[in-house]
Amino acid sequence: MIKITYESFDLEKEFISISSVSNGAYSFFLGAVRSDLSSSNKKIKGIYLECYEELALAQLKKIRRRALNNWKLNECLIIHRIGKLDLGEKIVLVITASSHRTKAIEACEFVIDSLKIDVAFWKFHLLGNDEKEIVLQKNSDGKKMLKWKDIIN
Amino acid sequence: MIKITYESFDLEKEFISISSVSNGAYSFFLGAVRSDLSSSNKKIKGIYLECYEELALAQLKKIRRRALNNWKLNECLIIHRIGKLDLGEKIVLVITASSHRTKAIEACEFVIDSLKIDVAFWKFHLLGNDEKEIVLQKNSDGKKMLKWKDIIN
Amino acid sequence: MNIKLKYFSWIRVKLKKSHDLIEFDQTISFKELKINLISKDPVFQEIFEDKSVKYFLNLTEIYDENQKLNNGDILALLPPVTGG
Amino acid sequence: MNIKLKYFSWIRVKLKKSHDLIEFDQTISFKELKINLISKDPVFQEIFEDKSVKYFLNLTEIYDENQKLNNGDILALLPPVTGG
Repeated sequence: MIKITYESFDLEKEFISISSVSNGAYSFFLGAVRSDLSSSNKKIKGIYLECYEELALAQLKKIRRRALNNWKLNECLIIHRIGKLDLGEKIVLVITASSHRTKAIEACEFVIDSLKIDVAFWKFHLLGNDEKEIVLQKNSDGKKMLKWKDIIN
Repeated sequence: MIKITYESFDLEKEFISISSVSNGAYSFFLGAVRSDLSSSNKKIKGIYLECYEELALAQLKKIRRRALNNWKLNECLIIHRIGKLDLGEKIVLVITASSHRTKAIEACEFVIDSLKIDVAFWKFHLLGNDEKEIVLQKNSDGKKMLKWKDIIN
Repeated sequence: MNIKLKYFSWIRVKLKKSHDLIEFDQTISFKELKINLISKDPVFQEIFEDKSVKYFLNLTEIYDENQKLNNGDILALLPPVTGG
Repeated sequence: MNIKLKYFSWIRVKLKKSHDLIEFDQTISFKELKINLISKDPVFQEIFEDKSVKYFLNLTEIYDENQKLNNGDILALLPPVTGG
């Protein structure tokens, strides 16, 4: 299940939507808007998330399919918010479900790592007074992705 | 926050209880009762979880403290159920909260791995007709199938 | 023929618009499109010189400058992504 | 002096009880306690021979056979854990 949405979501409800007695293990990753400083040392007030929706959906489907196949998952849910978000709000949720924990945990990390460098979302810091700042991609995210090269076909 | 409880729990509520704008990343591990076969190939109907509560609490505190210190987490929540659980029910929840995702994910896996081998909980498969089977720690040899009665309150 | 261009993130901000619909008399290549765009607005020079920008033609990344563009194609200009 | 024994998992099942309160006239070691228990119930022989069983004295694991036990001590006999 993949969703790109302006709305927030409830963790319990999303869990129930994919839960099944075949799953002994669920791994979740939840990203949220962190209170941070802008590059000009201003306190951020929130973020704005831009998205190329058709492409992002296609990219997320591909990542999900890879995770399901490679780790033989029973389920994989990905939700990503777009639009304006306040501090503390949920941005992204990944849930992987498997019989066993190691697979669920590893696959969940793969999904969020892939999403960070391969899916058409862009973050802006909102600084108040209509001021915005583009968030730049972290070098470390690209490097981290290299570790999956040997694991995934 | 550490809880050992007979009651189930709501993921959204537990998340809210530890969420803060300092956290950009939360990693969750959720263990659940999986539909499985007993060692004698019978379908399990549920599980019973026994616990040495005073010891388990002390052990969980130690693991939590280690995770908080080692990965500089902002929070770490551990909930473990005890008593009788049906198929599909939640057994254990670990949530780690950090500024950055790699720390949260790694610490969460550490906590659940430690819990599996170092905390005083014991699982029994419930097979119906008052039949029970002790679940053995993985890799341990020898099967200790036991039929017994007056164990579950 | 028509090509739809889609702009995201800093490219959208720089160009002050999210898309363009451009008409050509005949089929052109991606390379020819680039030259055409730079001639209209020098901001495109900066965009095309940035090696981190990716180009997606109808949702598939393109690498070949000589890629032919067809009527109705959607070409998106994407800075490095920062979601999650 | 009194020692409280706590049994878990298959040990509890085998002994058909979850705990015991045992009185001794004088301080004893863990080793002496073991001998005493085996003399009362041969099931303890099997327990003490199982190298996977752990012993916790007042919530701290003990490894030393010569560990002295004191009045009010709680000694728990724990098979390998299987929570999570």
